[in-house]
This record gives sequence, C-alpha cells and structure tokens, in this order.
Amino acid sequence: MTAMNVSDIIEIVIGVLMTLFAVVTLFSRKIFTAVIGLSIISLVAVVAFIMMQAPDVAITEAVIGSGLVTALFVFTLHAGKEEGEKK
Amino acid sequence: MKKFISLLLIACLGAFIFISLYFPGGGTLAFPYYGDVDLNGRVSQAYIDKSVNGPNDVVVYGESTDEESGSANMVTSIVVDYRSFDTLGEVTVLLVSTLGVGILLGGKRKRLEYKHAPNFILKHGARLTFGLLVVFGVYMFAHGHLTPGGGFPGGSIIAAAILLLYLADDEFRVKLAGIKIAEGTAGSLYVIIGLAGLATGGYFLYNFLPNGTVGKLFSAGIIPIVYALIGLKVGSEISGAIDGFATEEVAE
Amino acid sequence: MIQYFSIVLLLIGIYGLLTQKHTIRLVAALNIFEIGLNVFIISVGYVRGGIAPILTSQANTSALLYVDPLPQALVLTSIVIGVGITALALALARRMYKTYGTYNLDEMEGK
Amino acid sequence: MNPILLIAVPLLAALFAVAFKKIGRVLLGMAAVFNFAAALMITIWYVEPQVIVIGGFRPPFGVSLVLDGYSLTGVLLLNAIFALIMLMSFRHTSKLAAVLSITLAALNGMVLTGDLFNLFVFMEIGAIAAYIITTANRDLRHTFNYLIVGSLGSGLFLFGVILLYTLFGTLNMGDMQSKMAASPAPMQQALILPLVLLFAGLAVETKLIPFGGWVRGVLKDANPLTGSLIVSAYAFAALLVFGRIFGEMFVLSGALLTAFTIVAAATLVLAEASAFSRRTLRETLLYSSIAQSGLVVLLFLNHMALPAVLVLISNVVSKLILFTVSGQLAEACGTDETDRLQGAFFRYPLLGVGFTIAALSLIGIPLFFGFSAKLNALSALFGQGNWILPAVILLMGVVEGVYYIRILSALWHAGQEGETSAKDKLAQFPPVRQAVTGIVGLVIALLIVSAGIVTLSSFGTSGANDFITLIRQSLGGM
Repeated sequence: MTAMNVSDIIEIVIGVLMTLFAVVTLFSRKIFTAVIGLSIISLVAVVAFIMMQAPDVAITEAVIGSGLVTALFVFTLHAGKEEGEKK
Repeated sequence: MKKFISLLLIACLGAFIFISLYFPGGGTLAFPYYGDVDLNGRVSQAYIDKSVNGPNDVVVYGESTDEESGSANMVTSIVVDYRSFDTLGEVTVLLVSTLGVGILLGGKRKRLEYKHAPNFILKHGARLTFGLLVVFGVYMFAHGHLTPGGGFPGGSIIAAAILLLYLADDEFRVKLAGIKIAEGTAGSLYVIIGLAGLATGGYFLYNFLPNGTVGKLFSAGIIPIVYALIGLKVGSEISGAIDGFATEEVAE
Repeated sequence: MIQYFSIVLLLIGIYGLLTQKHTIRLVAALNIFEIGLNVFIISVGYVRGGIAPILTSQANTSALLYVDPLPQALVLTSIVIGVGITALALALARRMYKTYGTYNLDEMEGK
Repeated sequence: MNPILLIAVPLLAALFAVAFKKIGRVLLGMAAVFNFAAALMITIWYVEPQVIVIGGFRPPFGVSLVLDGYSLTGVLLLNAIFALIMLMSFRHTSKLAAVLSITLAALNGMVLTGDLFNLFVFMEIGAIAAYIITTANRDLRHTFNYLIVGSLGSGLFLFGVILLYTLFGTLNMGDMQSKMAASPAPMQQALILPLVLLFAGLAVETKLIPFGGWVRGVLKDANPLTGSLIVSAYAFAALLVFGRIFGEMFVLSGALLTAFTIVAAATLVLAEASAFSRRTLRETLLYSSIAQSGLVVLLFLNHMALPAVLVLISNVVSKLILFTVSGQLAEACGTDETDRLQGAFFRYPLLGVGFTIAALSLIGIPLFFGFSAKLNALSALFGQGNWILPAVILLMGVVEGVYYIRILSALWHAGQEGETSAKDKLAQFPPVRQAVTGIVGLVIALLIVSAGIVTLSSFGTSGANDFITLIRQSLGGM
C-alpha cells in the first residue's frame, strides 16, 4: 500500500459513491429517491471530472447534469402527481 | 428469471470489457492503461501546439499572435475551431429534441399549480438572483476562449436563471414565440457564419476573422461570436423545454 | 482506478435498462449509462501529472504536459446530446402517463 | 458545388422554420427540391474522389467529408428518395416541417462524413428525429421503446468509437484505415471489443435481430410518411454507414466474421419466416425489409460492397413505393389485412402498377433491377467458393416470392364479394393523391426496369466497384 496516495483514495471514494448511488437509483422504493440519487451521481461525476483535469466538462456537467436534468425529472414527477390527485 | 438472465448477460459483458481492456492478448495494438497516455501518438498534440496546418513554435500566453486558432482554452479551440462541425451537429441535436418536446407537450397550456403559493420575498429575491445569474451566464460564454466554460454551460446557466423564476413564481411563463425566434435566429446566424467562411475562405465554418493575441479578450476570431450565439441558442432552447415541463395542458 | 468504476457504472446502467419497467427509472438508468460513459471517455484522455488544457498566466506555454483535450471536447458534445434525449424521453413518459395513468410499462400493457 | 451545402441548406431551412412557423412546410419543400437538384448536379460533375475540408484544418485534425463513388450513390438516391417521399406524403408533414428538414441534413451527413465522432453526432440527430417522427403514431409506448433501445445502441457505438480513438489516436476514418493497413496484422485482438460495440450500435438502426425489436411496434401502424421514411431513407443511410465501417474500414476475418455472419443470416431467415406468417400488408413488408437488411449486412461483411449496394438500392426503392401505397390503402380503408383489401388494385390500377413492379423486382423476376442485383450477389458469393450462404439466400428468395405473389394476387383479384367491399371502402380515396402516388409509382417502376436492363447488359464485364461508375459505364457502353 505504499503507492497509495491521496488522489488514489479520493478516486476510490468517488467510485464507490457513484456505484452506491447508481444502485440506489435503480432499486429504491420511492421514485423520488431515484431522481435524487441520479442527481448525486452527477455531482460526484463533477468531482471526478475535476480530478481528471477537465474543468470545462465539470462546469457543463454541474449545470446541465445535476441542475437542469434533475429539474426536468422533478417537474415530470410533479405533473404526474398532480394529475393523479385529480383522478 | 429475467433479472437473472440480465445479470448473467451483464457479467459476461463486463468480463469481456475488462479482459479486452486490461489483459491485452498480444499484437502491436493495446489499450493504454489509465494515466499512461502518450499524446504524441494522437492528433491531440497538434491541437495543443496549434500545429495542425504546419509546424509551429511554442505558444506563449499573452504573447503569441495570429496562431491558427487563437483560443487559450484548448478545449474551446477544438469545440469551435478544429471540430466546429461537430458542435453545429450538437446544437442541432438540442434543437431537434426541444422541437420534439414542443410537439409532445404543446398546445394551449397553463402552469402547474403549487400547493403553497410562493410569498413576496421569494418572488422578488428570485428576480434579483435572476439578474446575477444571467450576467454570470453571459460572462461564461464571453470568456469561453480564455477560461473554462463556454457556450453550453453559459446558455445552461441562463436557462437555470429562468428555471429559478419558474420555481419561485407559479404564474411566470416565458413568451414561447420570442423563444422560438431567438433560437431560430441564433442558430441560423451560426450556419450563416459558416457559409460566410465558405464564401471568403473556401471552407465551411472557416475562421475568417483575425485571431489576435492568445489570452486577450478580443481574440480568437469567430470563437467568441459563435460561443455567444450558441449560448443564446442553448439558453432559449432549454428555457422552452422547461416551459413545456412546468406547464400542463388546459382541458378544453 | 476511476476508469474501473466508470465501466461498472456503465454496466449498472445497462442492467437497469434491461430490467426496469418504470419509465422514469428507465430514463434514469439511461442517464447512469451516459454518465459512466462520459467519465470513461475523460479517463481515456487523462495523462498522469498533466494539467488542464488551458493556457493561463500561470501555465503560459504549450510546452507543458497537458491532458488530452480532445476527449473533453467530445464529452461536452455527449453531455448535451444526453440532455436532449433525456428531455425527449421524459416528455414521452409524461404523455404516456396522461394516456395510461401509470409510469409502469407492464401495467400499460393491459389498458 | 460543395457537398457541404447538402447539409447546411436543410439545416438553415429548419432553423428558419423554427423561427417562422407558418412558412415551415414551404421551407421544407424548398430544401427537399434544392437537395435533389444539388445532388444531381454533384453527380453529373463528379470526376474523382475528393475530401472536403471543413473549417480549413486538414484531416485527420479537422472534420472532413468524403465524396467518393460510394457516398455519391448514397447522396443521389437519398435525396431523390426524400424528395419523392415528400411529394407523396406532404400532407402528413404539418407539425414536423423543421424536424424533417433536420432529418434530411442528418441523413446526408451520415452518408458523407469521414469522421467517426461526427458520424455518431449525425446518427444521433437522425435517431432523435426518427423518435419524433414516430410519435405521429398513436401508441407512444413503441416510440419510448425505440428511444431506449436506440440511445443504448448509440451509447455503445460511442464507446466503440472512443476505444478506437485510444488505439489509433485519431477519429478520421481514412487515417485510421491507413494506420491499420500499416500495422503487421490488421485484425488484432484489441480490435475485437470496439468492433463488437460498433456492430451492436449499428445493429439497432439496421434492425438486425435481436436489436431490431423496436421495428414492429413502430411500423405496424405507420402512416405513409413514417413508414416510408424509416424503411427506405433511414434504412438506406444506416446500411450505407454499416458498409462504410464494416465493408471498407475494417475487413473482418476469423471468429468475429463468423459470429457477425451468423447474426445477419439469422436475421434473414427469421424475418422472412415472420413475413411469411403475417397477414397484414405493413407487417409483411416490415419483416421483409428486416430480412433484406440482414442480406445486405451479410454481403457487406463478406467483402462484397457493390453487390450489397445493388441489393440495398433495389430494396429501398421498392420499399418506398410499397410502404407508401400500403399506408395509403390502410388510411383509406381503415385496415391493411390482405384479405380485406381484395380487389383494391382492380379498382385503382394506377396505384397497383408501381406496387406490382416494385414487388416483382424484389422477388427477382428477370429484367427488373432486383434480378440483376440478386444475380450479382449470388455470383459474387459463388465466386468466393461459398455454397451455404447462396443456398440460404435462394431459399429465402423463394419464401419471399411466395408471400409477395400471395399479396399481389389478393390485391388484384377481385372476388365477387371482395370487389364490392373494397369499392365501398375506397370510395373516399381522393383522386389527386391517388394520381400523385400513381405517377411516382410509375416513375419508380420505369427506373427499376431501365436500371435492370442497363445493369444486366454490363453484368460481369464491368470493372466498376461503385454504383455511379457502374451506371456510367453501362450507359457509355450502350
């Protein structure tokens, strides 16, 4: 374990987090949890992009992936909920 | 049963990918391991040296002038100069998918109702933040050739500002006709700039303006113009899509 | 190291696409797949010890060791394509919900 | 004339159509006419293969287009097919004007581009446009299904492209090809994974089993526009891309070739069997076109580019008119079950002529184009000393013949009862639309016959290796 340095550890933490939340997204009972899980994966991916020296991609992923896409998911769920209540 | 088969399939696929990537079976071709990449074997080294159209000296920030691509951010010079055609395609992808959203979620619509009406402070605070966010978005694409960022995140930040207004105010809606005109105009100007390059330089999307000094705000030829157009287009397109999602059809 | 995890993420995404029946969750699985793919693409361009491919007043010559900028440009494209597809898929899911009253593809079958 | 205009002009039309919605359909029509005229002019002035540089950066660094005999074939026929589809199904385009213009740009881009990532971008544009076009069908579940499968496929394609980039350090197809030719053993182990991924990605759009499961749902209730676009224009572009990658760039051999050949042959056999067992017009036709994709892929994989292109052209041109006519019949009669459409052509012979000649050409009756295409393919396979594949293809040809004859005899033969019922149902068929479809059908029939005669006359003697040169030589030799 001599070759292990800080960035390796961060990479492993990032990887485990992404895998964990991917599983949460697919198997959570509530659909809303899945959407939040997806958003977190995207945020963790932003850290991964910064680790790999890709600031352009990190900014884009942060704004689009974890911001706007999540908003679209939430709006879709919200609309479904409202229509469900009307019925 | 189906889950088990899928799991088996994924395991096979995973094993296949891992073995092919990390256990090369001889031959002269092999995938480089993570981090052990030599850029000299790739086209990218020429993008970094700006030496695509012939050998070039070392590029120095703030000093080198009239390079073949004048952007200090190499990703930007790839996105808007070397592989600008891909970017035109990418903008088209967004255009066609928002057109699809418009077709699917179109017609006469009204806002989704909130359970709790947003209060005064929220509404007006959001307006203030809106201004700041728009300025930040514009900064992002105006400096796309110098700092990380560019047209796509810049436009998305503007769209996020509009999303903020949608979230804070349950009566707010953008004017869809205006959005369509902005998006069509920005997009067609991009294509027209490309055609202007064809007319003046003989190549579609040719960078026909002087490239200036690397690192200056007014440099890099058409890159800032194209990025501004992309920012405007992306911003208006995603706002249009947000409007589709934040509204519901009015029952006739 | 992060490359292994990106492939795992990609595989989880494909598994989700194969097994899920809930339309929203399918779109989420598609997003997981795309994020995994994007991280993989960036990792392919990573050079150990390389710096971000931007000339600044600190890193001011192109003679330094930079990471590969081309995969980053490709991923920018890929992210934008991803958001386009996600928006379209969610719009479809919403229209289907309106017609069938459910997000579950199996439940739609009977109606 | 710069071929880039084939992509830029429809794109500009689409963008104007977004800004000014009212004139969208006019712009679409203008773009279609412009592209057809431009493609004709490019074909006439074509002298030798050329690379069109974009942005002023030489390949492999910048994106570039490749105009050679192969892509020229694609461009000419694609724009002609698109213009004909617009002519016949213009009234279905109401909401879709901008999307269809983008489709035109994307299909041209797919065929012309010489860069793998650029190809991915154009395929993605085309695919998204296709998802939107298929939402015109009432049942959105199939579209959703198509979207998920298609996105997965294009993701896998991108994965493959990136792996190839890490291996060769370039995205340009020509550059990659020359780097591969320079390496001592062209088919190396490291290439297997990227090639499998590319194959899987392309198999979705080329409708190979098991990746083509989306087709049936999307097409079985397709209106004339959707059906003819997906089955002819999209299939044509996708299969040409397939040929570009697996017929030209990578020459396969060994286990990989065997595996892919089995997939293609299985597609051919299973789809012909399904087509035989169906009783509705559009389902039969869609399975028949899946089978033809299988055949074309088979030929491309076995290094027979010209026969493959000939079979492909024969198929898409015929399917264009077959799908449009059956879509229109289904619209007019509310059904497309073969038994309930008895005598339809007896009453409207104008529709029937094009349909019949297209179907006869597909079966491979001598003198029609389909015959010389099939003959070419079979003799090329025999030339390789291969006996199993020709046997399979011939057997499937017989199956195909049986069901097409069955359809034709049902539609032309008016039983006493059938005639009256068809008469009642077809009463509202507008004469103008009938005339347009009929005339287009006649034109296509004429082309099929003349191309059949021309190519047959030069069969075996021509050294051409692409369609344009073949036609030119044949015309010059007559």
